[in-house]
Amino acid sequence: MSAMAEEIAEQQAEQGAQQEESLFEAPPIGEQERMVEAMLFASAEPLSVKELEGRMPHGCDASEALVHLRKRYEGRGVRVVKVGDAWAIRTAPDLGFLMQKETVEVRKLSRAAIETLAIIAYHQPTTRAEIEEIRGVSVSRGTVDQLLEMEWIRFGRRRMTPGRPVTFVVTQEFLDHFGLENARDLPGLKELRSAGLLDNRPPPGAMPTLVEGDEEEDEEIGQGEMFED
Amino acid sequence: MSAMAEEIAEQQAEQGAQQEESLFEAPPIGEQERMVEAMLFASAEPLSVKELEGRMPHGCDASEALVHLRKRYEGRGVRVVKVGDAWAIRTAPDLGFLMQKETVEVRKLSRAAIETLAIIAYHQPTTRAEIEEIRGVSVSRGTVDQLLEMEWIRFGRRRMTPGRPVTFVVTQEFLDHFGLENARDLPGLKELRSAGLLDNRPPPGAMPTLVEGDEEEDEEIGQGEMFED
Amino acid sequence: MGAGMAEDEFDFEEDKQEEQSVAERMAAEALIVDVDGFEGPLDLLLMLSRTQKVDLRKISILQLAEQYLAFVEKAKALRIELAADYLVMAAWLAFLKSRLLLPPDPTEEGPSGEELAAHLAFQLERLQAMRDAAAKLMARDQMGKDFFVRGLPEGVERVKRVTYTATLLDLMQGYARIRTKDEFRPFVMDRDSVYTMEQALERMRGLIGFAGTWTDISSYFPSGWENDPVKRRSATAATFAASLELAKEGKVILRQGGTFEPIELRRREDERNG
Repeated sequence: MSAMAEEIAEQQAEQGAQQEESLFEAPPIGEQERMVEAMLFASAEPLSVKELEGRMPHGCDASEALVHLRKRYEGRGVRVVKVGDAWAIRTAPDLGFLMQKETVEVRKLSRAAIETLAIIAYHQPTTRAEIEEIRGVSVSRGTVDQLLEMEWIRFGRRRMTPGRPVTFVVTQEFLDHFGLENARDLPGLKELRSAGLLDNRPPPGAMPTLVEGDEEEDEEIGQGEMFED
Repeated sequence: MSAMAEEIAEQQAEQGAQQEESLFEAPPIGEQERMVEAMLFASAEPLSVKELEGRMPHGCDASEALVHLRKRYEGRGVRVVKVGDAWAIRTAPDLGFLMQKETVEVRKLSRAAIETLAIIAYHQPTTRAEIEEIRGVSVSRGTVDQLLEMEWIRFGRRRMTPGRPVTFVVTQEFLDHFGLENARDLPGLKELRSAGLLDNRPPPGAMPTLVEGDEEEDEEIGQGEMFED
Repeated sequence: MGAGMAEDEFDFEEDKQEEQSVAERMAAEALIVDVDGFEGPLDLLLMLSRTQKVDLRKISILQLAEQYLAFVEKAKALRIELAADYLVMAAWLAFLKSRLLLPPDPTEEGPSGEELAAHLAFQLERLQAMRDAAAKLMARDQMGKDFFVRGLPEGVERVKRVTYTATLLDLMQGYARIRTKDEFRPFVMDRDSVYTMEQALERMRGLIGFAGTWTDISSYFPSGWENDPVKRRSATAATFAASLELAKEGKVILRQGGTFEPIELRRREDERNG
């Protein structure tokens, strides 16, 4: 055995002794990591290093265990996070969607929204004032917002008229949804008529009250009656 | 580029395409594992594969993800455990000493309640009459109520014998509480079965009815009413 | 269990069971004092069987019966009132004892003493087994004591998302509704494609005189209404209604070869004659 080999062997023996000694003093760091993991999991509140160490066997180093544990959970479904001066296990932010149960309710678009949308589609780019003129009622903010949110309409260029009003145009999403290549593909009035869509009469005596606000949005009865054939 | 290099490049491109395709179908299994991990961490109750998959993107395989996850947590401070047909994360039992703060005072069960619980677990589904036959005394209403309230037992199917008595079975909560994957994992179940001690052996002829009907009778009626269908 | 007794009822001086050792006597007394602690006669039998200090499978049921009967006798001597089920068991064990001791009576029906004894042994063994199982169960690691659930569970949040739909038809009808609003005139219909019964009647009254034989009613359609499906439908309805009206008036006779066959019309001859 060379002198060097001897020296190495000696060092190893020393290390072994140290390890044994520390084993006696405190559990190995891997074991401490397990402890911290279990405590953070089971605790209803974030735990500080002091609190962790208070529960662990004498001589444990919760900070070091936390460094290891934190690393272990990197990129996992849950993470070890610091909350103030305490520690907790939390869901990875990108997986928050799993903690939500989404229920989708499909509703028919209101009459006001449909009409507004139709006017925009047929007359684009068009302003709010024009829509109101055609519909004969004011367009509620909510209706436009809803269509914008659905991404069926968007803002077009401002009209170069006094007040420079914004215009609305339909979007690609709109065209996709309705299976149109272009808004120009929408059937014209004549075609609508020949398709029987204009072959209607107003409900008797309904003329003066036809012009109503957006309040009657939900009322589908009028429409149903009008297009009965 | 050599022919071979070309081939490799082609293969790689193909693999890339395949990966993209599967990415479109369902997230990679590592990602699914993270999702299952997050959901199990977030829930105090065991979650079934169906429940897990219900919250995951379409096409995910929670069972496979669970196999990986279970392995990952082997020997750690928390473990992935199976409870009936559901899964949960629980702290490792050897670390219980760290959780004095989390310890919940389990209601002290009477000897009668413990024996009744064991009889239901080992003989399930079993009727009140069978429990009484085994213990040789009437089962008090309170005992059954307590076990029902703790959600350790529940009603099973009615026995298709005269009187159609209700049966009792143990619950997922019971399995969870005692760290059992399955009622088949009950300690000593196999030995008891092979010794014939779980057989329902009717008494030969003139054995005395060990159970006095008297005051239990009206209770029986009450219960009957409760579970009339 | 209803053994109406109290410790002060004991009179230890009066204990005359001299043949028993002091230790045995103490044990038996403890047993009786404890009668409240027994969960019925089977539990008591199991307790007594332990004094035989053998495996439950090798237990002597005969000896056990005697032990039990001695216990009941002793309780009586001590004026301890035992619950009814203990006495029922005593009576049955006395019966079992006689069966086990006497040679079998071939005329007697029912199970033999051995069968009854075997079942009692089975019951005792089973009760003991369930007690052991219960102990093993309770010795397991338990949740909330040895292992723990997530301390900070996150509930699943229910999110309601509303999506709106509309069809192209909705859109076009919506537009049509607005655009035609201005064209509405009260009580005036757009009659481009509507042929009324009045129109049909007028036309047919003028024509039926010339039709001598059976004619399909469709031949009465006004010219140009046959090809456009919308117009044709209106013309059919109006002409049919007018034909019925004419038949009602007794001016024509209608006939149809079968369901969906052409409806034919002929002028009523007698009307011309009369």
